[in-house]
Amino acid sequence: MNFEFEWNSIMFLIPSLFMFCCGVYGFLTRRNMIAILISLELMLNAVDMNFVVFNRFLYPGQLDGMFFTLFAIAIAAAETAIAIAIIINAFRISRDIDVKDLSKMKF
Amino acid sequence: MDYSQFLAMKQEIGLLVVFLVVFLYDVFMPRKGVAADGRAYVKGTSLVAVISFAIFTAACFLCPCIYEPASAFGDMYVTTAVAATIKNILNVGVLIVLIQAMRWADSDIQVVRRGEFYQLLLITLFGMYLMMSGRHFLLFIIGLESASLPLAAMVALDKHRHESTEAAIKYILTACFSSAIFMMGLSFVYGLTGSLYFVDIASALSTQASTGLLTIAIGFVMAGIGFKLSLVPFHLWTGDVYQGAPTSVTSYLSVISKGATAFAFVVVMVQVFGQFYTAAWEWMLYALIILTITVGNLFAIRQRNMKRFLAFSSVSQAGYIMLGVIGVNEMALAALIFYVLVYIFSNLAAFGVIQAIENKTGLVDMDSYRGLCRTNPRLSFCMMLAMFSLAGIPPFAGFFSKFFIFTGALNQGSVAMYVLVLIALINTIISLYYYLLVVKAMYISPDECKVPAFKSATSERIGLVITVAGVIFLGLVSCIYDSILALCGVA
Amino acid sequence: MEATIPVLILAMPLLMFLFLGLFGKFLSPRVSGIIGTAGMGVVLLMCYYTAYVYFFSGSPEFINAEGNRLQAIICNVDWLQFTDNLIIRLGFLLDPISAMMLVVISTISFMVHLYSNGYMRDHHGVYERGFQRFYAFLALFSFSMLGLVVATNIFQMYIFWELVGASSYLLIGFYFTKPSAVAASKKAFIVTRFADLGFLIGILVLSYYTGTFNFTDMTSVPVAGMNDVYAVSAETATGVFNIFQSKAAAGFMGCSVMTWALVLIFMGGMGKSAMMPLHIWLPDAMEGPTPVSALIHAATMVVAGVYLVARLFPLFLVNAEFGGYALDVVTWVGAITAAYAAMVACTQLDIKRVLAFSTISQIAFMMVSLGVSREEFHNLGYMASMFHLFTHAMFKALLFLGAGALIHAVGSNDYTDMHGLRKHMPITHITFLIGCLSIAGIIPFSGFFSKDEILSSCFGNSIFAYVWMSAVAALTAFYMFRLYFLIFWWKEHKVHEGHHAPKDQPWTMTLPLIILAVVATLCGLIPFGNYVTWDGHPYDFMAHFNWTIAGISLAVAVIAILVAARMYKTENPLPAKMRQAMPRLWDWCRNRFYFDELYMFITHKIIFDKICRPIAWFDRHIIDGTMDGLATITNKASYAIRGLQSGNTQNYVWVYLIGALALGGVTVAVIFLFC
Amino acid sequence: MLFSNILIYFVVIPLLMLGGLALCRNIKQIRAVAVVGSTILTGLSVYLLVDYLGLRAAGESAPMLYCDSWTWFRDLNINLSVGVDGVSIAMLLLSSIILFTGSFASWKIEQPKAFFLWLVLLSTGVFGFFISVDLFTMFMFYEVALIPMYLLIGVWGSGNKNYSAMKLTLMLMGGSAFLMIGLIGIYYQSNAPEHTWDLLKIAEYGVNADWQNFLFVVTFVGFGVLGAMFPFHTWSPDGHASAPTAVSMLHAGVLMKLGGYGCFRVSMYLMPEAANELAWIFLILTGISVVYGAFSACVQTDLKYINAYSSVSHCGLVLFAILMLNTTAMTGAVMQMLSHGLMTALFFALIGMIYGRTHTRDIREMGGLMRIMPYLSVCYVIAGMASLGLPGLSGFVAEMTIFVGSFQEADTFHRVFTIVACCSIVITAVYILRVVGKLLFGPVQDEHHRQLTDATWWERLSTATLIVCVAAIGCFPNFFANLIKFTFDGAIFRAIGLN
Repeated sequence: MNFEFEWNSIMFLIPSLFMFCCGVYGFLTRRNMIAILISLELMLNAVDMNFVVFNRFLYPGQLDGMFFTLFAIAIAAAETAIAIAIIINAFRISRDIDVKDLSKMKF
Repeated sequence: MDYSQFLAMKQEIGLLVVFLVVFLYDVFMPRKGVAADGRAYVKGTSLVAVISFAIFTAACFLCPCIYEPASAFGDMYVTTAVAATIKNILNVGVLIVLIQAMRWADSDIQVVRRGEFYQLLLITLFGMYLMMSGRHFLLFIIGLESASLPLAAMVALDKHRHESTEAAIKYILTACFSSAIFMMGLSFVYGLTGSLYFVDIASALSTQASTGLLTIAIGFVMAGIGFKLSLVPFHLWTGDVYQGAPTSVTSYLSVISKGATAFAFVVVMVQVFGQFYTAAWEWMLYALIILTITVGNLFAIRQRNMKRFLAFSSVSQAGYIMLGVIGVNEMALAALIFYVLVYIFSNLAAFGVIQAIENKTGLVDMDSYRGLCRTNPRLSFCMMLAMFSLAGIPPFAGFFSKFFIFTGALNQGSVAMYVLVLIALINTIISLYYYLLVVKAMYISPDECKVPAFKSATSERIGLVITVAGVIFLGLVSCIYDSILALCGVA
Repeated sequence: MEATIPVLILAMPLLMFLFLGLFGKFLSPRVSGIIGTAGMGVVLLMCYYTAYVYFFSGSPEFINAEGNRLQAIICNVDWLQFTDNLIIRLGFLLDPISAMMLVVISTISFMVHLYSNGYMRDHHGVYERGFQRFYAFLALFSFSMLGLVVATNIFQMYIFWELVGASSYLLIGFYFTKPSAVAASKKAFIVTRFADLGFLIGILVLSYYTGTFNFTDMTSVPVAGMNDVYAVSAETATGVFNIFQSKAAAGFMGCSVMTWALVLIFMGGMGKSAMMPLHIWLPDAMEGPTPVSALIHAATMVVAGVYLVARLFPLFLVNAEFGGYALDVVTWVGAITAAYAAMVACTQLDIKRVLAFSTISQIAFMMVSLGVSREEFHNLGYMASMFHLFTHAMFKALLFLGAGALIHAVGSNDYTDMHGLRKHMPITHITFLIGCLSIAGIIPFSGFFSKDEILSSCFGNSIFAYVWMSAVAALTAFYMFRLYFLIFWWKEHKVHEGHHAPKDQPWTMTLPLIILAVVATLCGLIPFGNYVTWDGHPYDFMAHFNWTIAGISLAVAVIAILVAARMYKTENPLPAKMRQAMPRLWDWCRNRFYFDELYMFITHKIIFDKICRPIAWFDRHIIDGTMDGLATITNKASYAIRGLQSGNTQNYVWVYLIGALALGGVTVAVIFLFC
Repeated sequence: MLFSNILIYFVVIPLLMLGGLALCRNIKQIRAVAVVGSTILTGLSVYLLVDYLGLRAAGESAPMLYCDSWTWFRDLNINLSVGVDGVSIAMLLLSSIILFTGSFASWKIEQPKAFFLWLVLLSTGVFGFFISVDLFTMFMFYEVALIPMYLLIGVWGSGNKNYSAMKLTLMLMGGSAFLMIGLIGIYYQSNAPEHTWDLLKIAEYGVNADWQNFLFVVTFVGFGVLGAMFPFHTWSPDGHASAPTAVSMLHAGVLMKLGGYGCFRVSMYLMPEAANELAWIFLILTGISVVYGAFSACVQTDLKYINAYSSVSHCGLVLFAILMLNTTAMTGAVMQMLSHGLMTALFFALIGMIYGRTHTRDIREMGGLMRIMPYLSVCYVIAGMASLGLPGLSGFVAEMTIFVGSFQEADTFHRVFTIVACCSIVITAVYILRVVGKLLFGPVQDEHHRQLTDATWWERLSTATLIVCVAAIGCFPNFFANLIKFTFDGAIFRAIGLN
């Protein structure tokens, strides 16, 4: 079976891919850890979008993608929560949330 | 909804019970103990955790019903005899980790937080259970995440230490990134097949030609799981996190998390991509194995911090474990399970010694181990056995596990596999080199030892005795491997 | 013949070696000397008995109805079985030459044992350190040499060949604190070892094609109706030749394989018998105690090469008959060596070295004699060679023991420290003179007869050989009498006056001299041809005696002696003038034609510096370096990729991302490109 | 029953010794355990030898006797199978004698308990290797024997010991990496009806012809590393130089024989066709080993280096002979193993004893030791004579058997290499006499050496035992040759028409 995107799905997939790439870009370039977390959210949301779009346009009869998305959102929230907690702890210790400064352990 | 299907998840439920016992005990017991900084804590949490988990472990071993294949939630959850065995094996490992961690958890700094340590640990174990038994990617993801997110908190448990926090941040950020990539891959798989059930994906894939997108998706999925296994190049967090995390957490991370993920990896690869498209993912894995073993070894050579050293050793060990996956046969699978079992014991023996010394003196440098055999001959003996076992020296268990995994891998009989095994074997020489470095530091260095002679705590001793016994007897007592192989043959 | 006595002949010296070697230090030197001598005396008697039985009993196992002497294997034990046919046996072969050698060895050995009782003490009668050890080694040597001559197969011979080499090594290096002695012993062993390599390869070739080690299978036919009794037969040797022809017709480098085998075996003989160019060890071997030189390096061991060729003589002969060069090689090597050694002997200062070169020259005579021996002259050369071996053993041992007495008395090897000793040491003087006359070939001393036979056989072969060898014989007479006059005449030495004046040595030393002098005088009269010929068929020498040749050689010898007398009897400037007349020749002779320097160059400059050192360097730096290099590369690689683990989370993620993309991407690319 | 088989005691006794040593409280007890244990082992191997010869004389014609098998890993078909033939018995005898003498040679070692523990563990591996006929078990014991080496050299060694110990261990492990892949390959590629590790069964059915060449090469290289085959020999000089006396003895005397034995027992025995086809490659390498080792030894100045290179040369001869693929040469190879084992052990024992007194191994700094320690010096001369192949001592018979056997291969290639190998007897003489001349003879170099004492009783016992053994082989070679020969005359080689 060839994987043919319908135009509609493409309309949504391109932004999601773009979002994902933006997220990756942000993740790789931003130095503030909060900003990195935001980029991460972008990536996860892009994934969510993908699932929803595939579900909606390709497999409209099921809800797998939708449910996955719901859980993914929850997971993303959990990730962020834990990450923020740790970042706060890091801030307490070193008064700094620049990711570049967290490179004491290397090689 | 038929709630009786929860009964299929006997081990998970048992684990939850243990969790609840620990949780409730820790929350509701009166705080009678007073820590050095004046904060109150509940006495006996460690003991409760260890004993309840020990009972659980023993029950799982003894109860025959858990080996029966069962499924729940419309086959999202499937358990088999093999999965039950793997879980039992992990339970044993966790039990040892818990015993070894008691001393640390009861220390003045940690005592007020130890409840969280046990709870988080049990939750991650629960996540791993789900990961291994999940036959639907949703359940798999939930398992994976609940196995990895609490770990970040555990890594950060030593919250006043900079390294601990740094490690936690590195871990959580890369873990999140990896899960994003993983889910991205999954979304493509979903888009291509229309299902997240393993079985359905496999059957859908078997009817369509391969596409670039699918290959990339498989790559992403592999990267996501490879992250947990710390396969190169997804391993970079490993060294830092192992080094920074509290040692008990590191030991947990290095054996349990790795063992569980390895099994999950087999399930995903074999069940989802196994029927079809073998060539692609096997070649990917082929490359990953070579990279993992080699790079892991190369990094391990130069490490002076014992935890970081073991981190890279565990990277390369992961490569060996993957040899059991690439073999794709029951013998290889049995070898993999056996390898994980032996690896748990060997690595925990090493971590047991490291913890004993760190708890006493705070030293984790290889240099401070110089001349250890003169001050602490027993500890150094345990360490040496662990190193020999990890290096695969007979008559210790590591030799057998390594031999069997190679035997399993070569079962396929292709030239490529011979080449792969040869590369792996040549790498064992490098690994032997760095394992011997530790032995050399302990036994051969003429220097005065920085670690004074001391008596380790009872819990540490128990842990070491168990692990050393395992290191010695797991291989020699053939029925262990035979029964694993028999199980895999059935499955 | 019963095997008891032959076995005892070998067992006695061996047991003595073990006894003296292990327990010698618990015995006093005197006792061990007596035990050693007495033991050797018993061996002597047994050897005489055996030889007597062999030659004179007339038993059918030793002599057949036609009067041909036979080869009898008295006993033979399997020692090491290689294949079904190739078996090393240790046995006792009795035939004319081995019986003769038993006599020679036991006689000289006994004399030396006796003599050493006196020699190995200082002037105050104090025994030298290691006296017991000395006797142990002598016993070991006697054992090995006896084993060598009675060998039933070529491998047994090789075994004892090596053993005599080792005992020679031990005895040369007896004074092991003296660096020169150590060096000499090492040199002797290594040079002969090198020759033995040829011998070994020769054995391998020979045994591979013939499928046997046994001498009797190669050179003799079994005598009908008798066990282990054989008669030498050219047919068997021809059979061997034919085997070679059929199995290895091609040959190698222009010579047939059989020739190669024989030449290689002869190479072993060249080493042991100090033929040029493998002679360099023998002069140095004089570092050993003089009795040892007499026993090993004059009378017995050094003739082993001659004995070896004689042992395999039928093969050599057949080879020569069919156009092989093996026997010619023997002749040429012998002839060149004889002349060379004689020339060198004329210029040496050290009396033992003169004797050593004389030994080389005389052994070369024997070689030449074997080499020129041909069927058409009734193989006179073979008989002559054996005869000369016999007489030479006696008179050369006599000369060496005499030299030993002189050295012991004077305390130096150098004749310049001697001069004019005839009055101080009359017994030594007379016996030495007898030795000199004998070697010079003056009638009626033994040397005359044997040398005359050699020259006769040379004459039979070619006039050139005859002239050449006669010239060498003249030189022999000259240098021996040069030595004699320089020691006993020339001028009176001042040092020799007073309390420490040299005098005749105790009876233990003079008695052997006298006995040997008597033997050396008389043994020429033995009708040797009746006893020892190549095929056992008696040969009446006197019937073929050529008076012309005898006369000429006698005349030549006398002239040479007169020349020597003129030059050296009294102090005169003639020798110096001669030296100045031929400076180049004199230098070369004096320096032994620079052979030692050549060997030094080859061993040190080429083998050590150009082979060993580079190999050792190669091993340490290239091979070992490669292994170390692998380790270094691993380490370097480890260092090189450490940047991957930069500690920066974002870098980790970068790597992760690239890895994940590459994993899929590369696979896609590969599939796209190749599938 | 496990314990009804005599062979199993070769492993059980060392294990009991390990237990006994662990309980020891003082040096006397340790020595007692070591001496009693190794004496029992020696006695056992002598008994086995006699009993074996009796059985053979009674007409037993099975390739291996005392065979027994106990299931270990059922599904992988791994058994604890034991069985011996003449070759293994010779090796067992050698090992036990060297363990016995080694115990005496380390009479005064520091930290005796740990030392003997490791030493006995090492010999457990050695004995286990020689009695096994199951590839897995064999390999396991093989590796058991290797690793104690690291600590024995590292802790008790001298000189550049860290480097040497590491190099030795890694190189040998490198060898065993090749070996492992070879053994697993044999397991899968044998023509036996089911996958098996059993040597005899694999030999009976043969190995898949397509795979033989590959498997032959890897196993031969794997064992060849331990057999010090050029160019994988460089662990040997450094390793031996740094090792303590008893370890050098055991290592050069026994462990290097594991290589030769393995080459024969696994590579040649199981894959004769490949051996026939590829022997030439290794013949070249081993031929180089023989002369190369000898030449290298000529210019060394460290006693142990000299001996190590000489071992390279002699062990090269072992492999060289094995590759000739005929009964005589292979018999010679085993005799050379015996001979080299004993005489090199003797050498190392003596070097250790001399070093213990003079504290130097540099021959330039010593001289005239014959006057100072006559007993040791005489023993050294005897060892040297054995090494350069003096008749009456073991070296001669072994080398001659090899040369005669090799010369039976009539083509030019074999001839040339045989002659090259023969040349080693001259070079050997050169370096042996060089050492003897410099070290023992000549004037005393260092006046301090004059105060040194000669051998003590345990040193005398140790060296005398070895000398007696060397002389026994040298004087009664046929006894040993017949013991060994049967294996090579055995049915397997004949069946494929190689013999």
